[in-house]
Amino acid sequence: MLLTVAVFLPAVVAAALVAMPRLTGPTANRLWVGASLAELVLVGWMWWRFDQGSGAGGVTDGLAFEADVRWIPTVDAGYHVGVDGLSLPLLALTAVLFLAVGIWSLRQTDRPRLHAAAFLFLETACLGTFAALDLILFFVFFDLTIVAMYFVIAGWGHGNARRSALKFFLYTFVGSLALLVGFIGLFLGGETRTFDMVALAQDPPLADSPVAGGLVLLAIGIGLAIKTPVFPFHTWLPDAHTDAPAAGSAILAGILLKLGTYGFIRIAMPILPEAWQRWAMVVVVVGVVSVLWGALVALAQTDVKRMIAYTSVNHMGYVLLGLGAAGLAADADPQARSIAITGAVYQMVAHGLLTGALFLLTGVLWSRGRTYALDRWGGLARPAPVFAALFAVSAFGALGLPGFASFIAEFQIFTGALQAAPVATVVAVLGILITAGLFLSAIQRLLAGPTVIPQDDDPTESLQPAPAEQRVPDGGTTTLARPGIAVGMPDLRRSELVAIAPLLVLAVVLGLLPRLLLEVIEPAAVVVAGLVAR
Amino acid sequence: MSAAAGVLITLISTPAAVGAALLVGGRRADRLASLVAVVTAVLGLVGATVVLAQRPEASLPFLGLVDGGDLRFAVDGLSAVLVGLVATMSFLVTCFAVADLPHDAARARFFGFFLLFVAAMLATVTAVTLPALLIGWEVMGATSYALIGYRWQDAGKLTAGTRAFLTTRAGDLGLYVAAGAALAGTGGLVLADLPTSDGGWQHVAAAGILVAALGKSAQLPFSAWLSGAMQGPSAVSALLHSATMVAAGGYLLLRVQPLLEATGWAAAAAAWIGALTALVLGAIAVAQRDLKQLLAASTAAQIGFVVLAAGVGAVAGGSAQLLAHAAVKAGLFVAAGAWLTSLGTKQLVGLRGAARRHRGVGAAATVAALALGGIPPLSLWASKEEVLAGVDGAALRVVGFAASALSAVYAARMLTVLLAPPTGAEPLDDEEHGTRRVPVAVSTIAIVLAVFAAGLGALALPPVADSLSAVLLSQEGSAPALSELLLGGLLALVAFGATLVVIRTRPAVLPVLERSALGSWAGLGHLLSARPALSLARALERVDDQVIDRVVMGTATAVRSGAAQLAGADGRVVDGAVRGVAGAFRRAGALARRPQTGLLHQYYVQAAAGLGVLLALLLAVR
Amino acid sequence: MVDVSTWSLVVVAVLGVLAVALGVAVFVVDSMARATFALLGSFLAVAGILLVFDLVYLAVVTALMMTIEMAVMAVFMIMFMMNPAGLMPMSMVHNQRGSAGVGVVTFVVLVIGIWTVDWPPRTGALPEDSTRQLGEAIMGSHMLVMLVIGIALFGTILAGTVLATARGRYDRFGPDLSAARPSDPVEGGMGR
Amino acid sequence: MNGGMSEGSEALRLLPELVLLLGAVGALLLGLWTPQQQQWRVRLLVVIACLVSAGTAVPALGGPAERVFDDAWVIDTTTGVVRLLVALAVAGVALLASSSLAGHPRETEAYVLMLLGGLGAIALAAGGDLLLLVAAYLLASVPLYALAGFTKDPRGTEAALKYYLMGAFVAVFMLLGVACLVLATGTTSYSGVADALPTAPVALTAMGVLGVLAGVAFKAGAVPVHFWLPDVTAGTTPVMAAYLTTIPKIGAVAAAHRLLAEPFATTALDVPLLVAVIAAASMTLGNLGAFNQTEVLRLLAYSSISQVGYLFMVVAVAARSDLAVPALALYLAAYAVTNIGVFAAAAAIPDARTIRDWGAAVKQQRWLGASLVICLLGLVGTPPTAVFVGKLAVFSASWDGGLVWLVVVAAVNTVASLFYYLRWIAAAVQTEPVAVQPEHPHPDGGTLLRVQVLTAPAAVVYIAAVTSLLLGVGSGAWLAVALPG
Amino acid sequence: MSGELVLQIVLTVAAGLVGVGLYGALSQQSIVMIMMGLELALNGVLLAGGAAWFFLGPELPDAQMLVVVTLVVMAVEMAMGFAVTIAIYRARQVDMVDMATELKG
Repeated sequence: MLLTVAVFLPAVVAAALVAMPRLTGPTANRLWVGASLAELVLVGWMWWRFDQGSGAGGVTDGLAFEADVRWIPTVDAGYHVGVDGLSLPLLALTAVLFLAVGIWSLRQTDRPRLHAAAFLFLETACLGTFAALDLILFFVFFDLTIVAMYFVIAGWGHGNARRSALKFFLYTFVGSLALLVGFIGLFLGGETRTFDMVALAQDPPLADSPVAGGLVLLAIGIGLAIKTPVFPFHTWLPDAHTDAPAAGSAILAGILLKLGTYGFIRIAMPILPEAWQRWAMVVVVVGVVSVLWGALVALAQTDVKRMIAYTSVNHMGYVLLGLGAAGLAADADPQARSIAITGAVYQMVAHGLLTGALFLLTGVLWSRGRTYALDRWGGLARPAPVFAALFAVSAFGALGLPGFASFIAEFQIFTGALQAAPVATVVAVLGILITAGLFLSAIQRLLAGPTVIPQDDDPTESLQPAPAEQRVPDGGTTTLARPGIAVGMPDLRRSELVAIAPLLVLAVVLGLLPRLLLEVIEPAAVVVAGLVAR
Repeated sequence: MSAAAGVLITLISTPAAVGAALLVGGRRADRLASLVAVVTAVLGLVGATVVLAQRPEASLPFLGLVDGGDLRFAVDGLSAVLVGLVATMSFLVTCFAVADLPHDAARARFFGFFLLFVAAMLATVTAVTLPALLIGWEVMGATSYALIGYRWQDAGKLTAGTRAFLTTRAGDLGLYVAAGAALAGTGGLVLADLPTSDGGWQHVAAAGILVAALGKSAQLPFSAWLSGAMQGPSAVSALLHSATMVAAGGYLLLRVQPLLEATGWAAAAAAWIGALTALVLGAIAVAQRDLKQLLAASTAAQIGFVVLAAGVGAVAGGSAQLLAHAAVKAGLFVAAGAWLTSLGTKQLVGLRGAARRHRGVGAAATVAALALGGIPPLSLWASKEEVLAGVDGAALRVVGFAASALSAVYAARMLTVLLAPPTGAEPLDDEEHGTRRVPVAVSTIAIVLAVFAAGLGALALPPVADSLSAVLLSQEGSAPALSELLLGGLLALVAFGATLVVIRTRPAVLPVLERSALGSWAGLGHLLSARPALSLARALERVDDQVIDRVVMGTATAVRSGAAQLAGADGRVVDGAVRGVAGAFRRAGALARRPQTGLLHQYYVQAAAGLGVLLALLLAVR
Repeated sequence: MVDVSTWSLVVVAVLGVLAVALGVAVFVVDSMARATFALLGSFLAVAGILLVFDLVYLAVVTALMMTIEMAVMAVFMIMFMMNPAGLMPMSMVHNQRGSAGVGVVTFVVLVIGIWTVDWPPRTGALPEDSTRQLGEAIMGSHMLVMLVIGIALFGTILAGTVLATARGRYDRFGPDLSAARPSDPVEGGMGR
Repeated sequence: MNGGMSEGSEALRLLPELVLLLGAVGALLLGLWTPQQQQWRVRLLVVIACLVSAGTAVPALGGPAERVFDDAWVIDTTTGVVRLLVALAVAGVALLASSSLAGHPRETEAYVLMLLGGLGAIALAAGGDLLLLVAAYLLASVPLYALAGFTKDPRGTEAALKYYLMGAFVAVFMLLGVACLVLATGTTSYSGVADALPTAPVALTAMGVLGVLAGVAFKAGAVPVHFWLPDVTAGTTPVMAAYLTTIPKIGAVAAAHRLLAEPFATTALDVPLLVAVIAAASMTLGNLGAFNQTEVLRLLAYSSISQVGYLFMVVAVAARSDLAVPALALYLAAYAVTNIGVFAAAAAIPDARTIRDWGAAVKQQRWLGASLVICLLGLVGTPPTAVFVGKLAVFSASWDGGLVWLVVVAAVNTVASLFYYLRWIAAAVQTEPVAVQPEHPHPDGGTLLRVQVLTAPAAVVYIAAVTSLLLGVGSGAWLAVALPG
Repeated sequence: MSGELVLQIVLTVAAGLVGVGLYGALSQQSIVMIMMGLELALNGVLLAGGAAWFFLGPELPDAQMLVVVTLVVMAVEMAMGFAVTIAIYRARQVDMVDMATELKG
């Protein structure tokens, strides 16, 4: 019941927002933040009550806050939700990130009421996906995230938003249909004919039909791979991000991508263990290719937001590497595979926090200069030191520096995966070098050197009259910015800071005190490692 | 956890916490920063003394599921030496930095990163498990980036930091792999278990660690980043080249020496790489015209001896070399920094007679330089001989001696310039505006370091060496015989003298050397260029945008143009957006609507034909 | 299979040829009135064949219904439009070749089926009175079919009225049906 | 006679139909004495009749399947569902019509015809005899011809003409098919046909099956006898289009389902494959045809062709999967609600012919736009709308019946359908003001955007959207009603 | 004389009627002529129904009922055809299907 309340609370508030046309914008925004806070409290309470590290890790038993109501009896689909070590971190991530985005949007002036409603609705969809223990329920929420995100991009995006939104919708919709087909395969393949994930994981369907199992896994895999996204299904991502509003991008990268990887670990691995083992090497290879491809293509970008979008491909590649390696049961001991899975789950959280922060920071750029082009910005550390500091911190977090959550994730993925897939892992490790390079070069181009701020070439969206000459003369040792320069690039506002900084603080806390999260994840990872080895 | 363990944790975490606090404080904390940093450094000294006496072991929970997943730190013999060294050097360099930094500098940022850097090094040298090691190791790299790029406003400074970080991180990848290999081979992540790991994993681990250490220590082929690292403030160079960062690689190899030995090949590889680095970078050092560049190259060369020591199993000698080199190099960098602040240049041309202008610093620098050249009875002479005593193969020994002689050569080269009487026409202030004075504090620090540089020669004297070995808990190494010591010293003196003679008689040699490839670091910088990666990246981006995206969107160019035509014909197409896929679909859609002619008799024919086809299907497929 | 007298065969064959020939004539003659009568002839020929099959009632019904229907059709054509007397050459066709193709193909397919199928033997004997059988079916086993058909006829009347008549009760008696006498363009319509 | 059961009690089994018939007759009579502007009374009567009929249909749900009137009429789950849906759908369309028909001189007749057509649809579904099927075909067609041409304007009459001629044409095939089956089996009752088909000549059976299926396919609007649908939908009024594309389809699909489950299940021919091909062709052609449409009604017409394709997926596996009946119940209900909803949206703004105009006109009507979006997303199959659950069930059923390829085809088609639905969604939610294109003057000559939003259709859109969501979330409840146990 | 042969002949006649009827329905432009074609085709069905009763199953009334239903269909469709024709004639003064092509695409 508590979980149900937690899942639907944002949607209820969203409905209320829609139903009250007279609400002023600031009130709506505050309502959003209030609802997100309440949500965070609820999830925090669940975390508090969650029995950490007990014998039952979840997935097949020992699920907390479980609720199971029959929904469509003939196909045995139900409203079955619950929390375990896999879902709890992601639920918490969702609550945190939506709160941050809510704070970020406090100054939203473009149809704030609907804006808040769309995001709150999206929050329910995300929470629901993570909480779902029924394939159909999972799919329902999964699909709703697409719808909600479509409206967010189409309604509040910029640039060619409609086109990107359409591309996003179509692409991910294809994925969700493949997913649906796969789910039906699971339903029909099982002895008992049910959509219940727990039951299916206890008694995996299609165990003795490798071809059917492989095809079903293919369908599910494609569906999730598009959402994740991994190479070569990733091309919707940069477009969607480029034209999405900052808040939407933060959610898209921070939460929505996790739906895909979460699906792998929650559905594909426990329910199709035999097929997963058989095709684990393919998963590993896809993961490694995504790692390198994402990193290299990101390196070549000239647009900050696209660059960050591509690093998401890279980071999700690590997740896939870990999960794939966890399926190579013959080549590695359970311990290593558990560590790989733990790392993969940790990576989801870490990436959510850091990429969320990065996208919000690019939102700062957009709000100041209406462009993401790397060559139109420079030396921002002078006019906007706080921005620069946060950007640098996020970048170092994203490149996997120890002390940040991402290090915990990547370290575990690599160490866990090496035994099972040595060559692939060694190749994938290169990814962290390339990401390091690209983030450092971004820092260098954006923050250091002479200060450059985009000229206002769109008179309708004029910010402030820019000083005629904005470049600082090259060279020299001057540390003083020219006085007029800060006009075009005001530093972070309070609401922006309050939105972004907590994410980074969390990323650091989770990087230094990983037990907080690992206590929850590890038992579940052990269970999944055991299940997939069946 | 025992009290001593608590001290150990505090020792590592205090500078980290204080550093982080300073960073968060930003410019508001600038005023306090110096004081806080010095106090922290003093506390570090105290803490180091405690842990040296107690040798505690401490553990913090970190990763689960596996032995060694925790953050475990311990102080054994080897790390005790390093902890003492790091604490001392960081204290001295902190003091130097306080005196040397300009008044309006962003001190909080400087000392923040500086303290983080020190904390990372302390973590590195006391780490017992791989996660702990990797954390210290990588944070050190990142903070070195921030310190080198401390003056980010200047073009190129941050680039140098980036280069340093990327190069060392390229090496660090080895450590990640090694961690995986450790898990696979030993089922745990404890560093000391590595030699017992099974199968090929041992080799993987050794290779990974070797690469990581070479990268950090700027050994071949990773040396070039060290050149760029000179962009950082002098204090940074002083610390980075003495007790930290560069030393970390050598330290790590000494630490895992049993593993290297167990694999067979790794020890030999380390020995050879160390020796060759000493030789090549020594030659490069000779050819430099910039004092700091010279010192940088010499650092890599001197650490080469440490790596050599790790390769041949001379742990005691290697440790002694680390200690001695730290003192020598810190002293020299303090001197170089002082001159830079005072005279505004670090070019050798401009520094002519610098030792005479500021006598305190000059004296200290002279002593340190002599030590660097391996002139007996100063410190590096002794430690180098101890390392070389452990060398077995003749070829390796020859290379070692040659490298050793080269160090005398560059020391002589340096001293001829520094000690020459100033002409008054030296080009000064080519880098910054000199103050023309050296604070007393700086001179004092330089002199203290010079005393260490001279005194640590005692390390090589048999009784001291024995006790050092005891400290290190290792077997008595092959301590050099007295004859060897003397022979080595003689070689150094000869080389030193010969250099003086050559420079005096044929000064034209120097410009030739400077213009040679050696002057520009023998092209090592190109070795690890990012250019191929970048061009690959661009190519992939094109593939991504033009192939994958289009393939996925289901159209080739032809379809696109067809769609565009259709879209042109039909101006009301709401979404030119979906032109990609839409193109194909639109054509199919137009095709699908073609039967809908509006003419009934055509409907009739089509319906009849359709039914006929279905009938045929029904009869054909049974 | 039943045996049939040769006499019957001859009658069937002659009437059959006649039916088809008249059917063809429908689309060949150049007057609608003639076409109508050709069609009627075809129907009558079929009714004749039904007579041979002992389906007296159905034959009579067919003949009568079709006669009436064709008469209506003729009236209809005269009322409205259409070149009833063949005064002008009538060629209102399109896509003749395709249509002929469809017709021929259909015919051929059907004939192939007819002559290749292995026809089953007759089950049961002829009832004494086929009309009685039909009547019992209509009132008994197939009553529901007839009921539905009845409703369909009701619907047809209504639908036909809606489509074909331009004036409804509100035209005749006013919007609130208050007029005592209908206002028809031509006097004499029925009251309510 | 059916052992022991008297005619009277058998007639009582048909109470829902009787109520509808009485409603029709009563409404006609009432109309005769009702002033022109008071015809809402008739509407009320019709709606009440529908609701009563639906109410009386409920008790019969879930009972064992039984056959009355000498097996000519089957009362089982399918019949029950169709009774319920048709009655409610007719009521819905009557409500929908109240704005545009109010005060029309033939308003009464329209409602009566709607009732009769609904009766025909139920008869199609419940028929257990080929001849009853033909009779039901007549009953389900004839009133609709009049409804299609109800406005008697040029477009409407053309629609009626095409509808009628197509219907008459297909009726020939249908009767031909019945004749073939009679020749092959000697009987017309489903059970008799089922008994005789295994030994019947294959060629005759094939002709017969095809002919009969052509008839129901015509009523459903499936390929290859779908040609009437776009033209009729575009020619008639949105209200009538809603009726024509919803009510007969419910009956026809159920009839096809019964045909495949009962008489045609025993033949050696691969009838399921035939239906699967029809389904695949329908959904593909429907989606492609809708792709470039800018006219609201035409787009919806093609969309309804594609929806029939999905519905025929269940028909194909009617005899092969236990999931077929629930799937049919779910999808039919979902389709009826959603389809009426989208047509109601078109009816709400009668002046807006194109998507673009519609989007521009709905600017001031956020709720209408939002409800339409829900309905359209429903047609796409986005959860948690009803069609999603229906689609899920349909996909499961056809996979279960061995037609995996058809599931894949359907999935691909669903994606393709997204294009045109999204275009309308985009138009409905777009925020920037749209300049009315001068090159598209309204056919009436005046400038467009004399925006008038009719209340009754708008209300129907809201109801449909809410119902769609409720039915999606509460599909279990609906199934519990439709198939208890 | 074998009944089977007679049956086949009769059915061939019916097939001929259907074929000719279809030709007419497809080739004629006038609505009324199209209706005639369809009637002719149904005429064939009528014949086939009678033959089916006589040669295959005189025991059951089903085939007779088929003839009755066919007759009803003919009548109903004729009636509706006239109604539709009147309606479109009123609306547009045409009676040719080729002139009713406003709706297409």
